[in-house]
Amino acid sequence: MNTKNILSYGVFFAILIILPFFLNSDWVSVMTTFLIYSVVSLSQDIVLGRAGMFDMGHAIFFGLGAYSTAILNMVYGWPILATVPIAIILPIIASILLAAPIIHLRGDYLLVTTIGFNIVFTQALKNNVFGITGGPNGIFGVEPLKILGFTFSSQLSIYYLAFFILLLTLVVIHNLETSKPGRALHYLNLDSLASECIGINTRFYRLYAFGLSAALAGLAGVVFTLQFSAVSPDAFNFIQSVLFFTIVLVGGPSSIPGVLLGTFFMFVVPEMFRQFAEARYLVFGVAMILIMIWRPKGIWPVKFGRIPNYLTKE
Amino acid sequence: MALLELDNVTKIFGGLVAVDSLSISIEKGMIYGIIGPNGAGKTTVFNCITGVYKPEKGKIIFKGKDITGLSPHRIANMGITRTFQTIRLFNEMSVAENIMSGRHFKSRQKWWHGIMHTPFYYKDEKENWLKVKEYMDLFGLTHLAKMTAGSQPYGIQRKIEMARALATEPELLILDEPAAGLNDKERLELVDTIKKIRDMGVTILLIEHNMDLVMNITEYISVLNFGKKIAEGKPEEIQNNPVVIEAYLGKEEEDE
Amino acid sequence: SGYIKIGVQAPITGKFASEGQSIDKAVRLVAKQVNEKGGILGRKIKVITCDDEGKAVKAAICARKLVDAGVIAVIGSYTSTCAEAAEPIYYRAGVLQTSDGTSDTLVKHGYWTFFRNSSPNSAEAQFTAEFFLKKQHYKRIAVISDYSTFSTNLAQAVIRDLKKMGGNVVYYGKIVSGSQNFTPILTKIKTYHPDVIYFSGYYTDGGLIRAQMVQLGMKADFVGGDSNDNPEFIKLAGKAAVGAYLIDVPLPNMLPYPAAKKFLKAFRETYHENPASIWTLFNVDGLRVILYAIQQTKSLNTRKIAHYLHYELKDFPGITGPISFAPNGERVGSAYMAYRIGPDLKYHIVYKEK
Amino acid sequence: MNKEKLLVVENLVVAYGSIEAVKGISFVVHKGELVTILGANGAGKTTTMRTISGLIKPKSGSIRYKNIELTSLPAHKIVGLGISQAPEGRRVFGTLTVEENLMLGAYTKPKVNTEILDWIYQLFPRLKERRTQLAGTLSGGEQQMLAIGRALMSDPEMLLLDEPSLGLAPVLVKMIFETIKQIKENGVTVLLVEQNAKAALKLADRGYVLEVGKIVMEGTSQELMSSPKIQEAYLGKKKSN
Amino acid sequence: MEIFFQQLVNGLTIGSIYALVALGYTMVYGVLKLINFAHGDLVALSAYIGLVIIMQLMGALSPTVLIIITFIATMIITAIGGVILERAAYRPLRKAPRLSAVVSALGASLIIENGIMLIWGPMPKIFPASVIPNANYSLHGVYISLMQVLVLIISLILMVALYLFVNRTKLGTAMRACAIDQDAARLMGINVDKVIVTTFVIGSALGAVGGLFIGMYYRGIYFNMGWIYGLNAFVAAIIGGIGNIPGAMLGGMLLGIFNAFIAGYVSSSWSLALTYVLLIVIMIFRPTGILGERVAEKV
Ligand SMILES: Nc1ncnc2c1ncn2[C@@H]1O[C@H](COP(=O)(O)OP(=O)(O)OP(=O)(O)O)[C@@H](O)[C@H]1O
Ligand SMILES: Nc1ncnc2c1ncn2[C@@H]1O[C@H](COP(=O)(O)OP(=O)(O)OP(=O)(O)O)[C@@H](O)[C@H]1O
Ligand SMILES: [Mg+2]
Ligand SMILES: [Mg+2]
Repeated sequence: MNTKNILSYGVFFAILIILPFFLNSDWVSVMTTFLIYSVVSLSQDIVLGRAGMFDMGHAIFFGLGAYSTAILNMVYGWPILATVPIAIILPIIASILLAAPIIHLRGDYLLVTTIGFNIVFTQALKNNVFGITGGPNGIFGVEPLKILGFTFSSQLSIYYLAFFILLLTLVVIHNLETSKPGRALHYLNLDSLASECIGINTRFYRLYAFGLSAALAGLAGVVFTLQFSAVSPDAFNFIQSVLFFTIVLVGGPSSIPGVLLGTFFMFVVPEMFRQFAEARYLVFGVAMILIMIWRPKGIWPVKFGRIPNYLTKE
Repeated sequence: MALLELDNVTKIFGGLVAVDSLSISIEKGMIYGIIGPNGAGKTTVFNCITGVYKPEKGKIIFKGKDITGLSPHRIANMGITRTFQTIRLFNEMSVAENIMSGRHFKSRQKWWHGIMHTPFYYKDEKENWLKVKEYMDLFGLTHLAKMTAGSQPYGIQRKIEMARALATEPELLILDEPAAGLNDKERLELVDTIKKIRDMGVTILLIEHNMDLVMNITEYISVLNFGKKIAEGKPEEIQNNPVVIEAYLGKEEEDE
Repeated sequence: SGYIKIGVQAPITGKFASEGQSIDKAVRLVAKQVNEKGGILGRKIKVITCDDEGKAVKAAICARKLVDAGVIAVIGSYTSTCAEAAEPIYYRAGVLQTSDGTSDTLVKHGYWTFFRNSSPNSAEAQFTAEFFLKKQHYKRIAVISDYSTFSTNLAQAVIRDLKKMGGNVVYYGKIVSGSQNFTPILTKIKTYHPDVIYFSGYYTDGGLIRAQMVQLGMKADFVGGDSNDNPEFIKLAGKAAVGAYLIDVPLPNMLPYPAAKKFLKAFRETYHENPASIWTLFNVDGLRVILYAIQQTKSLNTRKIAHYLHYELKDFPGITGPISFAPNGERVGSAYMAYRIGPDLKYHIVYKEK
Repeated sequence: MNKEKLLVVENLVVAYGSIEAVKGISFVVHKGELVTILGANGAGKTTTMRTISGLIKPKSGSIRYKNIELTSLPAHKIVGLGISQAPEGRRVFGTLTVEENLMLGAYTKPKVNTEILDWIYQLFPRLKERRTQLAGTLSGGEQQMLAIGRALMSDPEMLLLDEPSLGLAPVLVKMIFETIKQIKENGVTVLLVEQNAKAALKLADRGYVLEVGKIVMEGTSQELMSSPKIQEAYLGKKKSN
Repeated sequence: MEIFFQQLVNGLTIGSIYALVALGYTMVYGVLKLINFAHGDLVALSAYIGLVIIMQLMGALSPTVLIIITFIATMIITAIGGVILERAAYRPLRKAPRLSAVVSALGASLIIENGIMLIWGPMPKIFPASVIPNANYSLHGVYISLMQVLVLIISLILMVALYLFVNRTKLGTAMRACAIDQDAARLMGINVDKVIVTTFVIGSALGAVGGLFIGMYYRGIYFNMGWIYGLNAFVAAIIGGIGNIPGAMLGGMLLGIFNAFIAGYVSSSWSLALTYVLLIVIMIFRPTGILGERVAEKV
């Protein structure tokens, strides 16, 4: 990262830290969800933007994380903190099991299959599988997180919790971006056969992308459950997956600032125009089209070629 | 023992026998040429060797190991890398990143380095980028390091592709029509480059339609037609082989 | 000093917008009436509305918002799902909540802050079972619900009560609301030879189910739960509507209580329209009873108010009938009726609770 | 000689975004002539060809064909005027059969001329053999034959060939050049872009040399072939020769 | 046994509607490689348009004439809608990355859906009972209505006609050429814009027929029903092999029948989920759908 980057991230974080003091609680809650959705979108971007797989079922992993925490807490009485590892591991396992048989599918075929998974997932939640998902209603009244005697029950504390998770996610994605696995995802995305032929195990890295993104989405799910003390199937249906999918494309695939902007545009901006009720979605549709025409590669497209300086110096 | 051995390899598409019981044997350190009319099955042979296609019959032995039907990345990791008849670069990425892709297997980073960076990561990362620099210097690409590969002219793209292949440090480098689309001057440069690579100890297997180049650098040639080998031998022998002239070279016209 | 703040959590936009807006209007009307008479305990009422769009997640956001705004009581929400999603948040903040949601689960959590202002599913289920077995003497009963909380809970309650009374439920299945093509499930139900199909979902699906039953040549009766009570049901079913039964509380204009007539008049004068449905009036009662309790206890302490409502309030004269609460916040008593749609496409009362 | 000017290109500038690939070139092709454009990789040859066919719109300059301005016409109308192109990289329709590809070549004609089809099958018997094979599975050389054959199906007055010998076996290269000669003798005007400068010049009446978007030399084939600069840069001959 | 045939009839009716809608997806996908997510909403819109026309003309015309006029007018108006959609939302993105057009399609879908809601309101609209032929036949206990017969026959005729058009006419071949390589198609003298517009016209008009069938057969129409029909039809197109016209027909019919038999013989609560399980299984074993061709990429 160069100094300009560090500076702009510094300003961004500073704004997020002081923001709640300038907002009413309504908006703190919106911004908390923004932070959570940013994490989910960044994780979606690993699969969609970086590895180039058209996953339109990402809400599954988000939902699995959220439901794991809610079920373990409400049905089995686990403290929230203890549910976190499960809420990360379960989505990873699910993502690998689901992705393994379909990972070779070409773009759009993968897209429908993942939509299919998502629909099966929400249907299963609604049918109250194993009698633990709470049916169409979901699960209400999940306890707050307690760490070392501190209880995350106020809106403000959950905001900072979400902020912390976003920071963590950004670190992970930065590390991914600048490492061998991260590059491998870009290679296999741009030309899978060429990647294979220079020795990249494309199957492994595709599953890797799914696993990593499911882990982050699952973690975001935990915070989501904490924010609302509730989970319900509709928060993880395929329309939500469409939202995350769109966020990445509108913002700019593989671009961290792009995805953050995308989340802001697709989630926070509509909240600003609430008073226009349903008409806002119409305007919003127009805006989506115009943005794509204006910036076909997203609002803030990715730039490749960030290579060490010693390569270009003689 | 030969470095690479094809033993009765057969590849069939639908009803079409694209490669028909082909056996060839390539010694370490040589530049081996495969020529033949269009559609003779040359690229298909390459695809079988590199694992892109799985042959219906026959065995492919590399350094004494049977590699038939292995997936392409495993074969690449054993030391066989190729270029493509139609260039396949990571167009949107920079020249340096393209070559870095060749370092994938040699880099010893593990999966968790994509999540967490350790001191080893920094060491490994630097080592590999410096390797990339070596290859860029070798092909005269250093000044283009940050440029987008896809916007480079054809000749440069061929070089990038070759640098990428070489960055995997292969024992066997397979080139599919490396001179296609190059003019005569660029072709002479290519000959030098290929010889340089051979001198680094890399065995080279190539397909080429340009006879000047083929006759100039290969040490041994197999000629394919309809998937079958119709002749093999040293370049001079091939040049005068009436079967090859008939099927492939065409009758020589009196040239100035 | 200052206002007494009352929250409205309702679907102002979305599928149930008309219901939500009607509730909001009614609450504001009551507040205006009270304020014109000088308010309560010397303070004026201020209404704060939050749109939950009928979505659970938005409901949770609304709940936090209203709590932060300092309301002492919330009217809402219209749907059981939204009411339930918001319940724990009001409970933790000690804010009173009164909702017309009919799902039985609403009173199962033991939250002292919650009061149901309508009749619960269980009452409707009880009535339905009696109607089926005592009046109609159905021998083979098929039940369909959709996936909503409300509908599944109602269907399950009906099945439970039927079984309790020795009824024979031969089939229970779910449909996806809005999917329009119900012939496959109906064809399957046909093989069970039921005398009746009971549907606990909404009229938009109920009307089509009735029409498709007739198209498939099914002779069984059709009985719809309260959400089928809508004029559009008849339009959707067309001629097939004739002979269908509906079970619901009375229509607003059928309410026999004087307070009801007075309120309906005021509503029409203010807004030049009728309340969207009886559910608006239930919520008005919820509000009135809370305001009454404030006055009686002379306190804004929600614990005191709740205690009063639970244990001291008896047969308050509501516009939807007398109101008392059980210790779990359940409204005591109900007023369900069964209607049959005649060849004139009008409702005819065929059975009433005594 | 006072031949009719068939195609006149004047001050043509073509840019991709902000990068000018062709920087103001002018040249003429007379009726019945075979003109070749030589140039290193990236010189702008393909760009020029695509602009003539209307696939790219130029930034400025004009292209007139029989005194009709082409730069304002859409690509499909240009084919109708009698200009057809076998593009670089073949661009055959992979999931259509060989024969369907050829039929599409005659799209602008109300009816397929079977004589032309027979002639093409005569030129390239391999295509006849593979008539029902999907074009995408043909070998490189076979696809090149198909691309040329397809371009000929519209019975063009002017044929644009962009590197037709690319990737072809020597015997086929000879054959393709032979065919080009035949096509020319049939009265078709040909504009040929080639890396194989020697072969191209042998065939051509005149030639232009393009370097980084500019024409740096022009003349008859003889003139160009004997120019030392051309010999060094394109024919791979050492200076000392 | 009659239950079996009854379910078959049930499945074929809804299946042919899916198929009609699926054709719109498949054709646009075939040519532009674009999943036109707004297609389902266009279908919903067509049902509303049809309703407006019927309400305007009802009583003034005999039922047969009324129905014919409604069909023709709705098809034309919807086709115009499709053309506008192409112009405004997709043409400017012709050269953009493929997924950008998908976002544009999702945006267009939002516009149409919410536009319908703003104009006609969120409550369902209902087709009048009097215009729809209400005859009902029973064959050995299998009930079939005149409307079902019409849906089946008209759908089949339209689909066969479309198949012949695409495979037997020059414009049809041009369509397939555009699907592969637009620049190369231009070099053949094909007016690519015209071909694409034609695709949208045909796809939207067929979708309009589907939309009218929904309205006339099921009577109630909703502003957001486009999603459900769109998704099902899209799945049908994929099952059949997207881009492939007989595939879309087959996929639609299969999906309808499968839905009916699952709801009838297995469990209605799981029928939606099982439909997608079927889709996933087909994708795993036939990655390009049942009739989708597997073209090996030549290296
Ligand atoms: N995936 C495939 N499916 C069907 N046929 C194929 C496939 N790949 C190649 N073929 C056929 O196999 C034959 C050999 O093709 P190949 O590409 O190996 O030829 P080649 O010798 O490399 O020719 P060229 O010099 O023109 O590149 C050709 O006839 C081709 O049509
Ligand atoms: N689509 C494009 N976008 C951006 N730049 C391009 C594009 N196509 C070509 N260029 C650039 O324009 C210049 C001219 O390219 P052109 O393809 O016309 O060259 P050429 O003479 O045909 O070369 P070759 O012999 O390699 O085919 C090159 O520098 C190339 O990189
Ligand atoms: Mg080849
Ligand atoms: Mg070129």
